[in-house]
Amino acid sequence: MDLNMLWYLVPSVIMFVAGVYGFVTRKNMIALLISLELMLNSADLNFVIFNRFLYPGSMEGMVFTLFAIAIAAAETAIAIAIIVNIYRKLHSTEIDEVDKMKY
Amino acid sequence: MFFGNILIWFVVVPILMLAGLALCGQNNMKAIRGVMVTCSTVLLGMSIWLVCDFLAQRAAGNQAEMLWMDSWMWYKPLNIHLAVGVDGISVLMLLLTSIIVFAGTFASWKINPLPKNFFLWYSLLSTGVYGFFISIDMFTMFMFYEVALIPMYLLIGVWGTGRKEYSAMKLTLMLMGGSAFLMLGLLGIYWHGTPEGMPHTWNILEISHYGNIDYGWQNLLFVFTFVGFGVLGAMFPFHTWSPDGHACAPTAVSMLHAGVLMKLGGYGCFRIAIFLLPHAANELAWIFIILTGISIVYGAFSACVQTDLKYINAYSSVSHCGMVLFALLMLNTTAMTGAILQMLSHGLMTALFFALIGMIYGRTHTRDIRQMGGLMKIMPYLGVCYMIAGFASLGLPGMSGFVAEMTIFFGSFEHADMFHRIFVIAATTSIVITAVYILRVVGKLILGPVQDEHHLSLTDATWWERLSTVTLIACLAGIGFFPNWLSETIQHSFKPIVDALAMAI
Amino acid sequence: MGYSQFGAMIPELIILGIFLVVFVADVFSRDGSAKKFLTPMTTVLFGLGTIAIWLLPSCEVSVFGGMYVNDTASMAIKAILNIGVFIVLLQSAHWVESDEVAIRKGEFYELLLVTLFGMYLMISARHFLLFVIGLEAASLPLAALVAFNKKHYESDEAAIKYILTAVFSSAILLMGLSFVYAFSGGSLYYSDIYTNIASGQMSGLLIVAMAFMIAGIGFKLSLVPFHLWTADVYQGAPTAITSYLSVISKGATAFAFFIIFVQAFGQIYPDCWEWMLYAVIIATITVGNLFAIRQKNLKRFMAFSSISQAGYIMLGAMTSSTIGLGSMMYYIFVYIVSNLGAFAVITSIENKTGKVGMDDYDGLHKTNPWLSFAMTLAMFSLAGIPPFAGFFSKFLIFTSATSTGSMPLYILVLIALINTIISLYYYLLVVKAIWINPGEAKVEAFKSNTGERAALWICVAGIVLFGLVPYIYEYCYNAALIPGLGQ
Amino acid sequence: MSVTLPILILAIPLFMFLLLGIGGVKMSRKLAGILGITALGAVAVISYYVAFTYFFSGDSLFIDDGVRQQCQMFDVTWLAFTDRMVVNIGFLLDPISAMMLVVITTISFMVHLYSWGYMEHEPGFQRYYAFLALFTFSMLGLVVATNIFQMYIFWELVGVSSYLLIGFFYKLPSAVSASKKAFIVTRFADLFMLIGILVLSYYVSNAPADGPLGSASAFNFQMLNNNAGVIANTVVGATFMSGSVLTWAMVLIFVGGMGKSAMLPLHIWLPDAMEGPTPVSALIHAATMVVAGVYLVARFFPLYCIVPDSLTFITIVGAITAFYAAVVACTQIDIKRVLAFSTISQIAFMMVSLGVAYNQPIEGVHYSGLGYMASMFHLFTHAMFKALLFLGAGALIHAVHSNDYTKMGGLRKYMPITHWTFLIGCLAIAGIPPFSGFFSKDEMLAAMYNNHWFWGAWMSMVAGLTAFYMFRLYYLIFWWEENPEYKKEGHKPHDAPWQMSVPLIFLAAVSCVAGFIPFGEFVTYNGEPYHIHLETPVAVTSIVIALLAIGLATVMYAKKNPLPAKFKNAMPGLWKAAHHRFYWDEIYQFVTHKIIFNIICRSIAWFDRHVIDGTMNALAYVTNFFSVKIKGMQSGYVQAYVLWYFAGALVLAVITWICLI
Repeated sequence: MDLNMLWYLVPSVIMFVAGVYGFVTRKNMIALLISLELMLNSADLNFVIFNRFLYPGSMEGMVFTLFAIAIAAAETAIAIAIIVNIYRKLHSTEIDEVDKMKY
Repeated sequence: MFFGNILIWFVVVPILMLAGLALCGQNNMKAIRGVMVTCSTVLLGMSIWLVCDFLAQRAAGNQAEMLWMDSWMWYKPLNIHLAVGVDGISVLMLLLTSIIVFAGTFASWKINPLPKNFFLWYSLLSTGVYGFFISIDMFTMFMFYEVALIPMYLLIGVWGTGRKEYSAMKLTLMLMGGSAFLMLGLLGIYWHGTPEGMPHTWNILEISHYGNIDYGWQNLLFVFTFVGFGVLGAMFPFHTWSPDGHACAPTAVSMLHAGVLMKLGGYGCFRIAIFLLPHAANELAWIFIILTGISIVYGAFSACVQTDLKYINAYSSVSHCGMVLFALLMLNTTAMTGAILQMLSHGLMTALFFALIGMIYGRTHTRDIRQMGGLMKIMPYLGVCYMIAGFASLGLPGMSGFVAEMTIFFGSFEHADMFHRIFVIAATTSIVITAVYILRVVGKLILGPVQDEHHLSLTDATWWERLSTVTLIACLAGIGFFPNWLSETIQHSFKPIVDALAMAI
Repeated sequence: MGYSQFGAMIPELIILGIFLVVFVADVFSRDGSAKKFLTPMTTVLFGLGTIAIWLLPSCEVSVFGGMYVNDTASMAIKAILNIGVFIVLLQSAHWVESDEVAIRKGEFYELLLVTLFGMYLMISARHFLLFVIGLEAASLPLAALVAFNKKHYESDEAAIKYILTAVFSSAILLMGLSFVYAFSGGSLYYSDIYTNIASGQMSGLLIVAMAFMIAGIGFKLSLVPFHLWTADVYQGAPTAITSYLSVISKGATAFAFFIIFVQAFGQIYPDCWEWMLYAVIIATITVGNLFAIRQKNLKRFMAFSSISQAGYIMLGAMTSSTIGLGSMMYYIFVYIVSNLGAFAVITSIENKTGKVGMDDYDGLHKTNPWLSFAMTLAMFSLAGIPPFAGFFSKFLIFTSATSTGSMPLYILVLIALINTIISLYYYLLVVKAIWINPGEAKVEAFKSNTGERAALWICVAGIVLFGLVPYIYEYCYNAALIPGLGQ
Repeated sequence: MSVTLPILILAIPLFMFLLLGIGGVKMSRKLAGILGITALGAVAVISYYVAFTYFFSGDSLFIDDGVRQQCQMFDVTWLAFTDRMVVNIGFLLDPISAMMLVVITTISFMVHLYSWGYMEHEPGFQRYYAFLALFTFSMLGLVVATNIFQMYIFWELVGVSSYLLIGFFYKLPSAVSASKKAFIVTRFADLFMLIGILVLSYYVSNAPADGPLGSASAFNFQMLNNNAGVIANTVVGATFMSGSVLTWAMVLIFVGGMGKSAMLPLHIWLPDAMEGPTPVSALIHAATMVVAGVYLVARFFPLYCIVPDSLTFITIVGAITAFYAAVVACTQIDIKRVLAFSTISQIAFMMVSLGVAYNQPIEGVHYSGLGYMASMFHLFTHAMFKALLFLGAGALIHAVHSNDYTKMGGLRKYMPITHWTFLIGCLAIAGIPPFSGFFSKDEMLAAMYNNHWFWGAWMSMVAGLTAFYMFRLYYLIFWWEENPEYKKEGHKPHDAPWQMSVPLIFLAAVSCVAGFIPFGEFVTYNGEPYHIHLETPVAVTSIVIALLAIGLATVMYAKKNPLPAKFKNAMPGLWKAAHHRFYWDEIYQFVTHKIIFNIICRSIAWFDRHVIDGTMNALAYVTNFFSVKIKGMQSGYVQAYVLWYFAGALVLAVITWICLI
C-alpha cells in the first residue's frame, strides 16, 4: 500500500474538525483549550505533510511548524492565566457562565 | 493670489464670523450681535458689489463663461481643486444668501438659549451655502453642500420647537440619504468624465467641455445626481423631511433653510445633473417632470388642509420648489430662467413667511390658525407683511412670484412635446390652489374677528423685526417691478447649459 | 547575512529600545511612589520615537532575504500608528496612575510596546512566517492587557472571550495558510506565492484557504461574521485598551491585509477573494451599524461603530491600486484621530465619574462644554461630515473604490453610502444626548487630566485639519506609490 | 401729445397708492381724503384731455383718412421671455381705451368724492383711499394695455384690489369670506385665461420669423389683431379635441373674462362682493372692473371674429346669463344684490351684443360694426347709470343702515335727491327714452335681431325683465309702505351730505344726456365712423315692452297690496329657487368644500402623513426591526461566536466555490 498524502491529510482534517466540534460543544474552558490545541496541531500537521510530500527539497513548512508550536504554547499560557483569574471570581470554569456581556 | 479673489472672501468672511463668535462670551449678546451684524452686512455689501461688478463686466463685453475664475490645487493625487468662479446665476444666489443671512440675523435677535452656539452653527451653515455657490469643482461643491446640511440637526434639535428631535433626525437623515446618491453620481462623473489619457478632473467646466460620458452611464448618473439634489429640492416623494423640519426649526433656520438651502438642490440639478449629463437630461427628463409635476399640485393641495402655519408654508415650499425643478427639466432657456427666478423669489418670500411666522409665534405662542384670528387689529404691521408675503406667494404682479411663475409657464410651454405642455397646464392649476390656501390663512389669521382675548395685549413688531421684514419685502417688490435685468442676466448664463443640451440630442 | 540587517529595522528597533528602557526602569526601580517617573518617561520617550520615525528618510529596505521589507508605505503606516499609540498613551496617563493599576503600570507599557512591535512586524512582513509571528505578538499580549483590570469581572470575561477567539482564529489562519502552502511552490514569500498561484488553477482547496485567510485576518479587523468578540471585549477591557484595540490593531491589520492580498494573492483577486471581501464588507458595514443603533453603553457603542468603520477601511482593499492603499492609510489616520478623540472624552468622563452610559451624557454641554464640543466633532468626523476629516477620508476611500469603474463596485459603494446614513443616525444619538436631551446634566463639571486634555487637543486638531490640509493625504498617497500596485 | 401725460395717468394713482399705503397711518383722515380726491381729479382731467385729444385733435397719429388709429403712446420692455415673447408695459390709445379712460376716471373720481362722505366714520379711511388708488391704477393699466400680457398683469391687479376692497371691513367674517370667494373664483377663471394666452402665444411665437408675423412679440394686441387671418392660417393644422387650437385659445381667454364679468357659471362671487363698501361696489362691481371681460372681447375682436365658434360660445353664455340674472334679480331682498344681478344681466347683454357681431356680410351688409359699437356704447352708459344706482343705494343704506328693502319703503319724501336720481337711473336701465340706456340698448337689440331673430326676442324678454325688477326695486324702496321706524326720533332718514349728493346729481345728469352722444362716430370696431340711426321697429317694440313691464311693476308694488305674495305663493318652487339664485352657491360649496377640500385635499394630506411619511418611518422601523432581530447573534457565549465565525468562513468558501466552479 502506497502511503500518499491523503493518508496523512485525512487524519489532520479529522483532528481539525474534532477540535472545532469540541470547542463548540464542551463546557469546560480547559476542554476548550484542548480543542484549540487540536486545531492548531492539525494545522501544524498540514504544514509538515505538505512540506514532506510536495516540497521535499525545502524546509519552510517544518520551520513554520516549529514557530507555530511555540506560539500555541504561549497562547495556552495566557489563556490558562485568564482562566485562573476567572476561576477566582466565579469559582467555576464553565464557559456558559461567562456571558454577562451580550447584545 | 488666494485672497486676491473676491469669491474666496465669501467663505473667509463667514469663517471669520465663526472665529469672532468663538471669541465671544456665551451670553454676551452685545458682542455676538455685533459680530453677526457686522459680518452679515459685509457679506451683503460684498454680494451687492459682486452683482454690480458682474453686470458691469458683462456690459463691458467680458463673455467668459464664468468670472473671477480661479483654481488652487487641493488634493493633488485626485486632481481635486478649490476651484471658484461665478456666472450670473451664482452671483444672484450669493446675493440671495446674503440677504437672507442678513435678515435671519435680525430675525433671531433674541435667540435663547445658547445664543453663541446658535450663531456658530448658523454661520457654519452659511459658510456651506456660500461655498457651494462659488465652487465649480464638484468635490468642493459637494463638501460645502454637506457642510450646509449638518448644522441643521443641532439648530433644529436644540433651538427648535415641537417634535424637534424627530424632525431634526428625519431631516438630517433624509438629506444625507440624498447626498449619498449624489455622491455616487459625482464619483461616476469623475471617473467617466474624462477622455482616455487625460487626468481625471472634478472641474465642472472641464468635464462639460470634454462631454465624454457615454450614454449608458449618463442615464444612470443622471438619476443619481438628480435624485440626490432633488431630495434637497423637496421633490416628490422625497419631500417629507421638509414639512416636519421646517415646522420645528427656529425662525432664522427655517428662513435660511427654505430660503437658500433648498435652492442648493435646484442649483445643483442644473449645474451638475443637467449640465454635465445633457444627453441623459434630454432622455430622462420626463420621469422627473412627472414627479415634480406631482410635487407642484400635491404640495399645494396638502397645504390647503394644514392648520399649523409652518406646515402650510412648508407644503407651499414643496409646491414652489417643485416648480423650480419642473422648469429646469423643460431644458429651455426661458423655463430655466424662470426656475432661477423662482428660486430667488421663493427664497425671499418663504424667508419672509418664516420670519413672520416666527414673530407671530413668539407673541402668541401658537401656530395653529384655529386659535388665532384678527391679528391685523392687534399687530397691523405684521399683518400687512403677512398679506404681502401671501400675495407674493400667490403670484401677484408686482411681486417676484408672478414674474417667476409666468416665466416658468411660458418657458415650459415652449416645449415642443405635447406631453410636456399638458403637464405645464396641469402645473398652472397650482396658482389657483395657492390662492386658496394663502387666502384661507390670511382670512383666518390676519383678518376676521379676534379669536383670543389674550392676544389683544400683544405688541407689534420691534425695530429689528421691521428691518428684517422690510429688507425682504423690498427685494420681493424690487424683483417684481424690474425683472428684466435679472432675467437677462440669468438667460445669458444659461447659454452654455442650453448649448450642451442642444449638442446632446 | 549579518547583524547589520537588524540595523535596517529602525522603527522596530526604536520600539524595542523604548521597551527595554521601560522594562529596565520598571524592574530596577522600587515599587510605590518612586515609579511616578514611569509614565512621563514612557510618554516622552515614545513621543521622541514617534518624531524620529516621522523624520526617518523613507528609503526602501529589504532584509532577511526579503522577509522583512520596509518600503515607503510601511514606514508611513508605522508613523501613523505611532501617533495613534502616542495619543493612547496620553489619554491613559490618568488611568495608569489610578490605585488599582499604578503598581502594574510598567507591565502595561511593556505589553503595549510589545504588541506594537508585533504589529510592525505584521506590516513589514513579506513572508508568512514573519507575519504570523507578528500577528501573534500583537495579539497575545493584548489578551493580558484586556484582562488588566483584574479586579473587575468584565475585564476577565472580555479577556477569556478574546483569547479563545483569538486562538481559534489563529488556528483557522494557520489552517488556511497550510493550504496556501500546498499551492505555493514551497515558499511562503508573498512574491513566490504570487507567481505560483495563477488564476488558472483554482480549486476548492484554494478557495477554502482564501476564506480561512480572510477569516483569520478578519478576526483582528473584526469583520463580520468574525467580529462577535469585539463588542464584549471592547466593553470589558480597560478603556485605554479599548481605544488601542479599536484603532491601532485595526489599522495595522488592515494594512497587512492589503499587502498580503495584493502582493501574495493579487493574481486570484477577480476569481476568488474579491467576492469574498465584497460580501464581508457589506456584512461588516451593515451588521456593525445595525448593532450600533441599539447600544446604550458608549464603549460597546464604539465597538460596533468601529466594526462598521472597519468595513469602510476595507473598501480601500477592493482596488489593489495606489489610490486604494493611499486612501486606506489616510482613512486609518483620520479614523485614529476621530476615534481616539471620542475615546479621550469617554476616558476622561469614565475616570472622573465611572459613567459610560449614553444616558449619562444627557445635557453634558451644560457642565462640560469643551468635552461636549470635542465629542461632537469626533462624532461628526466619524459620521463623515465635512469640514471634518472623516468626510474627506470617506470620500476618498469611496473615490478609490470606484476607480476601476466596475458596476459591482459602484453598488458596493452605494450600499456603503446608504449605511453612512444609519451610522449618522447613531452618531447623532450621542450628539443628541449631549446637546438636545432635556434634564439636568448627570456629569458634574470637572477639569480633565493634562494627558487626557493633550490627547483631546491633538485629536481635535487632527479632526479639523486633516481634511482641510491636503498634505496628509498626499503623504499617504505618495507613500503608497510602491511597486506592484496599479495607479 | 407727449408721453408724459399717459405716463402720469398711470403714475399718479400708483404713487398715491404707495403714499397713502405706506404713509397713510401717519396722516389725518382729511389730508388723506383730500390727497386722494385731488390726485384722482388730476388723473381725470388728464384722461379727459388725452381722450379729447385723441378723438378731436385730428392728429394724423390718431385719425388717418377718417379712420381712427391705434396708437402706442409708449411701450417699454418689462420682461422678455424669449425674443418673440416680450412683455411690454405700454399705453395703447385707441377708441375703446380712450373711452374707458373717461369712464374709469369719471366714476372713480365720483366715487372718491362720494366716499369722503360715505366712509367718513370708518376706521381705516386712509387705507381705503390707498386701495381705491390701487384699483384705479390697475384698471387704467388694464384698459391701456398694449399686449395681452400687460392686460393679464393688470387683470390680476384689479383682482387683488377688488379683494382688498371687498374685504375692507376685515373684522366681519362675511366680508372676509366674500373677498376670498371673489378672488378665488376670478383667479380660477384667470387660470383659463392664462392657459389661453399660453396656447395662443405658443403658436404665434413659433410661427416662422420670416413669415408674415415677423418677429414681433407674440403678445402684442396690434400684431395679433392685424394678423388675425395669418394666425388662423398658421395654426390651421393644430387641433385639440376636434376644435381648432385657436378657437380653444380664444375661448379659454374668454373664460377669464367670464370670471371677471361674472358670467354664468362663474358669477357667484359678484353678489357676495356686495359685502364691500357701497362706493366700491359702484366703482368696481358695477361700472369698471366687471366690464373687463367685455373689454377683453372687444380688444381681441378681430381674433374672435376669425373663429366664429368662440363668438357663438360668447353669445350663448351671455344669453343664458342675462336671463338667469334677470330672473334672480326679481326675487332678491337685499337692494345691492338686486343691483348686482342687474349688473350681471347687463354685462351679459353686452357680451351677447359682441357675440352676435359676426364679421361676415349678411345680405351684403357688415353688421359687425353695430354689435360692437352698441356693446361699447352700452358699456359706457351702463357704467354711468349703474354707478348712479349703486351710489344711490349707498345713500339709502347710509340713511337707513340696512341693505334690505323691507326696512325701507316710502322714502321718496325723506330723500328727494336720492329718489329722483335713482328714478333716473331706473328709467335709464329700463330703456325709456330719452335716457341713455334706451339708445344703447336699442342698438344692441338691433344688432341681435340682425343676427338672428331668436337672440333679439330672447334679449327683448330680458330687457322687459330688467325694467320690471328695477321698478320693483324702485317702488319697494320709495313707495310701498312707509317704515314706521322713520317716525321715531333720530331715525328720520335724510339726504346725504354734499360729497355724496354731487356725484349722484352729476351721474344722473350724464345718464340723461349720454344717449345723445353720437357714439358711433367715435368707437367702432374698425375705426371708421358708424352713423347711428334708430331702427324704428326695434325701438318701438322695446319701449312697449319696457313700459308694459313698468306698468306691471307699478300695479304690483306701487302701493302695499297682496299681489306680490300671491305671485310668490302661486309658484313657490320657482320663487324659492330664484331667491336662492338657483342654488349655484350650494353647488359650489359642495364641490369645493366636500369634494375638493374634504376628499381631495384631506386624502392627499393623509397620504402624505401616512404613506410618504410612513414609508420613511417604515425604513427606520425596518432598520430597527432587523437590529433587534439579529441581536441574538451577539449572545454572549463565546462558543456561539466561534460557531458563527467558523460557519461564516465556510459559507464564504462554499458560496464562492459554487459560484466559481
